Amino acid sequence: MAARAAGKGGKKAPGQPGENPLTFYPAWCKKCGICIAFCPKSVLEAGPGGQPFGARPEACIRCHLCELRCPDFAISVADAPKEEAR
Amino acid sequence: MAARAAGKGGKKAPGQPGENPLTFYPAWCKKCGICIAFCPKSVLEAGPGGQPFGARPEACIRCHLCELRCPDFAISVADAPKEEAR
Amino acid sequence: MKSEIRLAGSGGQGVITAAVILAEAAGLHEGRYATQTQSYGPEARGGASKAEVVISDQPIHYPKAQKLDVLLAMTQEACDRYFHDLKMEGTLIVDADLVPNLPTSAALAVPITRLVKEGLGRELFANIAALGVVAGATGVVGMEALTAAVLARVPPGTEAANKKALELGFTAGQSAQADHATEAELADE
Amino acid sequence: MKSEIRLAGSGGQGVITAAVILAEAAGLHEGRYATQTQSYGPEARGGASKAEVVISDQPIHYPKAQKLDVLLAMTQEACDRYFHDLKMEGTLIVDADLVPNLPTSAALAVPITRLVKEGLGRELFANIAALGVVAGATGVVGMEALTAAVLARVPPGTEAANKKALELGFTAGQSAQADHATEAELADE
Amino acid sequence: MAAPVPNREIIHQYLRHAKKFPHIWCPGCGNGVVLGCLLRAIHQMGWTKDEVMMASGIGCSSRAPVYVDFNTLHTAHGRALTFATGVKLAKPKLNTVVVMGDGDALGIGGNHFIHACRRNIDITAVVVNNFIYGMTGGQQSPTTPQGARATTALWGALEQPFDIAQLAAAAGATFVARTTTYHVRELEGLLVKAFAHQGFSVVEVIAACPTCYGRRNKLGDAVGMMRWQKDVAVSVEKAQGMTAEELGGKIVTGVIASREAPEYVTEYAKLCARARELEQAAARQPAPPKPSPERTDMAANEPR
Amino acid sequence: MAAPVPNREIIHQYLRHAKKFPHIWCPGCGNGVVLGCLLRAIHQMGWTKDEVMMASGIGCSSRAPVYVDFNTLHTAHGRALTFATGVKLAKPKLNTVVVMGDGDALGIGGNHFIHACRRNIDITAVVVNNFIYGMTGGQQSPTTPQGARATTALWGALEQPFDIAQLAAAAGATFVARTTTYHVRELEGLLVKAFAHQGFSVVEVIAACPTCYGRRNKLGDAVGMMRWQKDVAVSVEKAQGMTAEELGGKIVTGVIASREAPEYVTEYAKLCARARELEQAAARQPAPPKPSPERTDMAANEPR
Amino acid sequence: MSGPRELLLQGNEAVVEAALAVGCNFYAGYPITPSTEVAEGMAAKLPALGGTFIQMEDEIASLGACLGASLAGAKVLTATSGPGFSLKQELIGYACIAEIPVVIVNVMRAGPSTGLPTSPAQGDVMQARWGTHGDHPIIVLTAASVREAFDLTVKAFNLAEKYRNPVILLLDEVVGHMREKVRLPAAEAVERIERIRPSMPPEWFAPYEETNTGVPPMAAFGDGYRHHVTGLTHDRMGFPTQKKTEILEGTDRLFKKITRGFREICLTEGHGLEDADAAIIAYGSVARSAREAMEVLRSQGKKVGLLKLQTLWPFPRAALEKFVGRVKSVLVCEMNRGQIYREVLRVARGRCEVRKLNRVDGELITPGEIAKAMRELV
Amino acid sequence: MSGPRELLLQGNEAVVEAALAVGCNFYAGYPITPSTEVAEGMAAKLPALGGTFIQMEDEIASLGACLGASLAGAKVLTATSGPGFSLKQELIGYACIAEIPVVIVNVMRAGPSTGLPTSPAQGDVMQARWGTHGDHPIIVLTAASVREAFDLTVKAFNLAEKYRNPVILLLDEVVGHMREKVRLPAAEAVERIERIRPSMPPEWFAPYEETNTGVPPMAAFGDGYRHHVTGLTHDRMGFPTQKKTEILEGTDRLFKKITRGFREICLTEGHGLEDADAAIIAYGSVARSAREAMEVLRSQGKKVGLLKLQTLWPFPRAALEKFVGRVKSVLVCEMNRGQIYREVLRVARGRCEVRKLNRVDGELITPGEIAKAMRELV
Ligand SMILES: Cc1ncc(C[n+]2csc(CCOP(=O)(O)OP(=O)(O)O)c2C)c(N)n1
Ligand SMILES: Cc1ncc(C[n+]2csc(CCOP(=O)(O)OP(=O)(O)O)c2C)c(N)n1
Ligand code: SF4
Ligand code: SF4
Ligand code: SF4
Ligand code: SF4
Ligand code: SF4
Ligand code: SF4
Ligand SMILES: [Mg+2]
Ligand SMILES: [Mg+2]
Repeated sequence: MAARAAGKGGKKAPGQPGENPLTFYPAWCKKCGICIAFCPKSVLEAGPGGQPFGARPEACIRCHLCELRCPDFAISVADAPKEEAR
Repeated sequence: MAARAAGKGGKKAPGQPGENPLTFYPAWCKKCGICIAFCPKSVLEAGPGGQPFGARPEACIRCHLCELRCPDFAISVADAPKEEAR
Repeated sequence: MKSEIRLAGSGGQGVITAAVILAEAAGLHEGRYATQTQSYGPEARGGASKAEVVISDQPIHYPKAQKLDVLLAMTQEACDRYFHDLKMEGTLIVDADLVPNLPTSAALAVPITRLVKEGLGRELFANIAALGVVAGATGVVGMEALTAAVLARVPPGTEAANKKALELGFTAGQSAQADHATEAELADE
Repeated sequence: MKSEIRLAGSGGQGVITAAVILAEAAGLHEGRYATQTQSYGPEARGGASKAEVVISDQPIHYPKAQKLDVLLAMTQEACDRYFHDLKMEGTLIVDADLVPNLPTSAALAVPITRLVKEGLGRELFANIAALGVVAGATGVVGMEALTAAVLARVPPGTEAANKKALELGFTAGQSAQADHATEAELADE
Repeated sequence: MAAPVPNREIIHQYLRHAKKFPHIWCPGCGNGVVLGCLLRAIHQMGWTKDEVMMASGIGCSSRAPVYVDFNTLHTAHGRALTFATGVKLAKPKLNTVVVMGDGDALGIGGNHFIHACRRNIDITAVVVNNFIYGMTGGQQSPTTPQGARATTALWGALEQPFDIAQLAAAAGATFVARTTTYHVRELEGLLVKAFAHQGFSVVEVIAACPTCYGRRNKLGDAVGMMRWQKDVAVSVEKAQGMTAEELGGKIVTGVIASREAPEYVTEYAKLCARARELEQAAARQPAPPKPSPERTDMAANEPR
Repeated sequence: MAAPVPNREIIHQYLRHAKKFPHIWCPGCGNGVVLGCLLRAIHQMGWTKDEVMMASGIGCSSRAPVYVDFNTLHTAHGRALTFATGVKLAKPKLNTVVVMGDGDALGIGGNHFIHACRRNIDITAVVVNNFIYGMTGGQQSPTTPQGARATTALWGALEQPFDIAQLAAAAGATFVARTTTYHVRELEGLLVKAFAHQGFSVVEVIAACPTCYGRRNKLGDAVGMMRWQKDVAVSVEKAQGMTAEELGGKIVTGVIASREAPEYVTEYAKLCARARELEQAAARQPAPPKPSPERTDMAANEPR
Repeated sequence: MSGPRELLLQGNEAVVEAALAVGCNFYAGYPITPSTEVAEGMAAKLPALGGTFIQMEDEIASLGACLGASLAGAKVLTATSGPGFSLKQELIGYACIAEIPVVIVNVMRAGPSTGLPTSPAQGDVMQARWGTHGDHPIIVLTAASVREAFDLTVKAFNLAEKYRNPVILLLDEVVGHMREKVRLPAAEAVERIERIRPSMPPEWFAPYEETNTGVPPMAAFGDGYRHHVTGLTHDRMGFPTQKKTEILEGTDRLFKKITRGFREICLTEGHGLEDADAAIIAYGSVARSAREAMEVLRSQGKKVGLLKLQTLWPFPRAALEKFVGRVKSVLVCEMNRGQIYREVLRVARGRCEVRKLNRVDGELITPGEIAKAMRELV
Repeated sequence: MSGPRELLLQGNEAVVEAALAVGCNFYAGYPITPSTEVAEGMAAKLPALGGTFIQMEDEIASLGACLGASLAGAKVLTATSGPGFSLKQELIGYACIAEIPVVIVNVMRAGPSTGLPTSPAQGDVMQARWGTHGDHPIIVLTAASVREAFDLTVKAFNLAEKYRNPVILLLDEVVGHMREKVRLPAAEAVERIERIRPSMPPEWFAPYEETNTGVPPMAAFGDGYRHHVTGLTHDRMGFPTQKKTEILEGTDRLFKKITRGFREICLTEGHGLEDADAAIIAYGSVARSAREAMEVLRSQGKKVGLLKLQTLWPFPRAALEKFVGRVKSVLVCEMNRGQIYREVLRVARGRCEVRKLNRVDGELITPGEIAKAMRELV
């Protein structure tokens, strides 16, 4: 419920190739900066109040590391659609 | 006190060469048989009620093992007098 | 005279430090009686934070604030939650930017955080500025005592900045009170 | 009828087992009431050991023996220590070899340990023989019940030896009692 | 490696998301990272939620169970493994995971920890090692490194810290692994291995407590602490070729110990079967004599 | 080797012989042997009786202090090391020796044991390991071998036993040794080494409990059990050349671990000196600001 | 274990027989004199019955394991004596707040501390009520005979399961160790109360909801009713709360559920109280001496009654109210320095003279001592 | 630390200041909210003073280390809260029987179990008296203000040393955490009582002999008076005994030494009791609310008095005796479900009406609540 609400507040990414694969749940994000600091492709940047956003979503390789390291379950990374996988 | 009393009850050995180097404190001895079983020279034997005594004191090499292994502080082995040492 | 003061905000805003300094100012530097308490809420770390100071010329028995003479609210939540504890004639002070919805027209809304940010370049001293506002607007404690108490507690090297923050607040508090008084007078007519 | 019996000796003599068997005999095999208690003395392992049995036709409240109907003492120490707890008309039974100093001429001195050693080659069953003596001398419990109780508890393979010990004791107990009765009669004259 | 389950799914499937979030942990706290990896690993195991029992003690890390939709048990400080032992024995089908802080597991709970290791009972213990007592505000823990500062060690800790993994192995744990919250994928993998292992498994996770440990010890904020984890980690394989000096200040990650040994619950079940057989055999024969009550003579010493 | 001090002297110099003897232990019990070796080793150290503090927990082995004319302290079950830590810190000049049973030290007292190891405080812990709870009449202990019987393990113990020496070393003890009561001379020598060592030292002594362990486990009486000790002992040196299989069922004796590391009491004294210096330095400067009370905000979580 | 059996049993052994008869299938413990026979009996008997016996590393761990097992659906027992009982105190509070059924037997020896490990005492009576921190509800029973040890063990389990509360059974060393001829009931004749399991669909399950008995149904872990258990003050869903209303609702219920059950929980046995001029109050083995003293006194024409307490906590005040206003005096006999005596004073409120007779030297009070003291009172 | 100082201090910090002022030189503890500031304060201050601070592995170890240090001659302190206090119970009994001075501070939070770790309560009052197994003597003090926390910490040390007994200081979370302007006395003005050391030659030393105060002199380990210390019941030489006479002699003395000191141990503060029609009894932070309520009521012409308890155990019965026979009613106000209330009932013996006012939701009782309840009683 809250998550869904959070999802609503987030910037949805449809998961299409080349599109922004990142969804943020700002209501849960605590602005720790981990996702930003360790993104191997420097995709993320801090917005106002430290809230991360995908500044260069096209560079995202969908490695999921930001998602896995986020302590607050506040990012979800969409995989490339099936047909594109590999 | 009790020890001394025990000593009195025991068979004193003057510590002279060849003489019986073993003193027993029967009041403390619990007749476990350890001293008898592990004497390297089979010096000891069980008397009535299991109380050990020096059956072959002349064979004693004053290794002290019976004394050290007695759980009840119930034997004392006299060393050979100084001049004899070594 | 007895004043019951509550300082409320969120975890990072330093309201507890502010409360301690306020109690030290009144208790140690003005020689009055002072107690300070705080409550540990169910909130997450970084969540709501509340501290109270009771200042009196007589020994203080019940140590907590009951009917508030002064409420300083640094967040909207704090304002909404505690406003009803204010006495009829009590003073509500809020950070104007952080508390957009005022429960009463009598509220003294001072842009405390913005003031220090603009005046000092950092939000860090907002709690000290808030103390200045309280002193300026209500006089529950004198500026001399407050300044001494602030300086005795802040880290070395930050004395000037803290003093500046305090003064910024004090001036803002005084004029807010004056404005309000004027308004009240006008209303009287 | 209520009998209070104390069995006392030293750690290895099995007086507690004997007491339990006695209580089982009276309680389970004769259908009377029985309680058995024992006390843990300050003594070293292998030191003094004491157990009590109360047998009655009525429910037993206070479970310990107070004034003894029967005292079995398997060491001199036990005899000396507990003799004064015996009722005037109570029976003192001692192991004749282990208790050289009798506190009363009324004592029944039976060489219990020697009996089993001679009769069975081992001291091991002295506690069972002692039970036999108690039964034979006092009749606080019947031989049938006692035999059944002994056989129900002893390790398999030792039944015959235990039974023999019991009987040796019983006979010795009977005749000791008879001798004493005779003596008493003579004294009467 | 397969793509990990996305948070979107994890949240809806496993979290008590409706009421309990955002969670209580500070910004950048390692506990959230560990929780995510735990859930992904459980997902990989294919366990249903009803089959999982997650227990904890008291501490920041021990708040984990409240957030997840399993059978969850928040016990007393240091005692999680004792409760978990009871749960597991009473209901062996429950996959039993225990989350503890370094203080909870090795401070007050150290004895239960080494005994669970020795007992080799099929439980997975996850020790979130942030080198500090987080929840009470930053006191020294049994893993605080020598010289590191805490509110009760203002001039630096004097004691040697426990090497949790080594201690677990010496106490008898049959699977022991360690990694950090930086190494999220390795962590997930090690958890899967630990879950799959029959016997007592320990996974030590080095995690950041920026609030109580990082700042005081100049390791920086959440980001700085995670960077530190990256820098000091050395894989078991690599460590084998390094000298003791080279390993100074490093943290060895990977599987530290792994061996097969009889598992307690299984062995106990066998014992029950044996006892029943013996009893049935005995029922066919005349009743054995009762144990001699004489034992109590012998045990007649006073102080116990 | 020099001739040992004869019992005659030991008795009069160290035993509370007038009232407390014969002691409470059963015939052939290993505790008496350990006590004798302890006294001889103390004698070798040249310590006066006033300089020795001997503490213990609860158990047969823990009765030792009552018999000896030192400062003696019979504490509660499992807690001896905690009391001893207090004694040592309050009076560092006291040579502090703690005698414990396997159950006392590693059962209920296991946590204090591993923490004392970690703390490396200058105390010698003598663990009399008879594989059983002797005083309470023969229940399983944390060192009861797998398969061995006890009144609470009628079909044999299921758990892995602790290897006390290994555990101590893994927990941080800086001197660890093991031998048996058969090896009386080695025992005395190891005790002397342990006493001389600066830091926490552990001497594990395999000892017979004929009453509660030997008989039930077919190791025979006192003599049989000592013979068994002789048979299963393998010196550390010899063990190095043996395979794991060859070592099965053996007991490795000798010095298991020995290293130098900062000792706690000494380090604490240094810390005091440092703190005083800093304070004096501070006194020369204006008073530093008080710590921010804000810390308490941060620690505002509930469960602690 | 089918028909009734006649046996010579120790009190401790009777606890074992009763536990098994009432369906206990989990024991975790740590040996300590004079309770060890309970552990040893369970160790010998549980495996063949498929139940679990485990010896834990200490008394704390023993209770922890019991609580875990109870949460997983087992019927659990642990036994200990003074020092171990002190160690268990923290987790007794956990069992109270999380409402976990568990029976804890404390075979009392003389304290404080190691004290006199093999001597009887009744020194842990107040501790059994107040030993853990914070207000908490507790049920404490005590037995005077081997048969009563059996019956009250059964009762303890039934109350624990019914009220979802720890129940403590205090034996004194005399009762724990004495052997007595006893007739045990047939298995079918043993009353067995099981905790109420939830019957609603899991989504509707509120593990700490108010019910008309005050006792919520209890789901076992793994049975599909996933829920949260904590030692923190919690709401009806089991989650931590700091809301004043939820705190009160939850903790009030803990006490009310016991209050509502007073009548069946508070067990006493009265003898000759109807026409008594003076009454003895006693429990445990001392009640045996008291009974004998009473009969002696009655045979001498003294109108003496006896109230034997089987429930110590909640204190069976109602039983006292029946006579404290009527008798001249009451003598409270205990093997401690006067613990229940304080309660009697409190309840009596000056309506009769209250005296005490105590023994604290590790010996059972004798009938003679009680009779002597009573003679001064009638 | 020389002249008097004026400070804004927390109750917990005042404990630290007082402990150091009275010469405490050893602290062993384990952190727990809301007591941790005591540990942290001692950790910060002891090293420079040459004293010992050590954080142990748990609360049991903390008390163990304190007892060892005390036996070696140190003046020792530990602090904890509910869960830790429960864990310490076993060793509190050890300290009682071995007569080891130690001060234990318990900053009370709401229980049972983990409960409400940051909320105030007074739920450990009965536990402080009865928490360990076996009859034992204990002294329990409680403070209502920061200054009183200071003074009663000093008192606690002095009583511990003088009577060779553990002394427990109960603070509630309000007093532990509140800051108050307080004037601390000059170091010289702080009374310091030290345990009596033996002065006889070592051969004559009997560590547990009877003396005219009942308190034997205490030798420190290592000072030449080699002796034996045990938790077993012991004779006057400190060696285990099972002789009835020695048992009684030893344990009776434990109680008598405290009884003889009643007058100086039992501290209370009376306000307006002389002419009171009704009295409030309260302690700790609740006494502050009570005082305020009393003044309000007095100002309204109601003759209300207040008895503030500073000593809870031994229960200061003498102070109550002075007015229970005279007032119409007494209201006992506590942040628990009525613990001292039971004692008041016991002491009152029906001589006046006894009512209770309790709050158990983690909030301090307010003056208004007390005033309202009292209005019904006067
Ligand atoms: C808190 C507590 N729990 C249990 C006991 C009972 N107890 C006394 S000694 C002992 C175990 C003794 O075993 P060990 O330490 O191996 O010593 P041993 O007698 O074998 O030398 C136990 C469980 C106790 N005294 N205190
Ligand atoms: C018996 C007891 N003692 C102490 C505490 C206080 N306490 C709560 S959490 C904690 C330590 C937490 O440290 P850790 O286990 O490392 O967890 P973290 O918070 O660091 O994740 C302590 C000491 C308690 N709740 N219970
Ligand atoms: S890692 Fe998570 S919590 Fe941290 S800033 Fe990124 S999204 Fe926010
Ligand atoms: S998925 Fe990988 S590349 Fe894409 S934003 Fe996250 S960390 Fe960067
Ligand atoms: S070893 Fe000692 S106790 Fe054993 S038989 Fe020999 S002398 Fe006696
Ligand atoms: S000293 Fe050696 S040789 Fe002599 S009797 Fe003793 S063991 Fe035998
Ligand atoms: S205090 Fe530390 S461990 Fe606790 S939530 Fe904050 S960062 Fe995490
Ligand atoms: S029971 Fe065992 S350890 Fe205890 S004294 Fe007897 S032989 Fe020694
Ligand atoms: Mg931690
Ligand atoms: Mg042992």
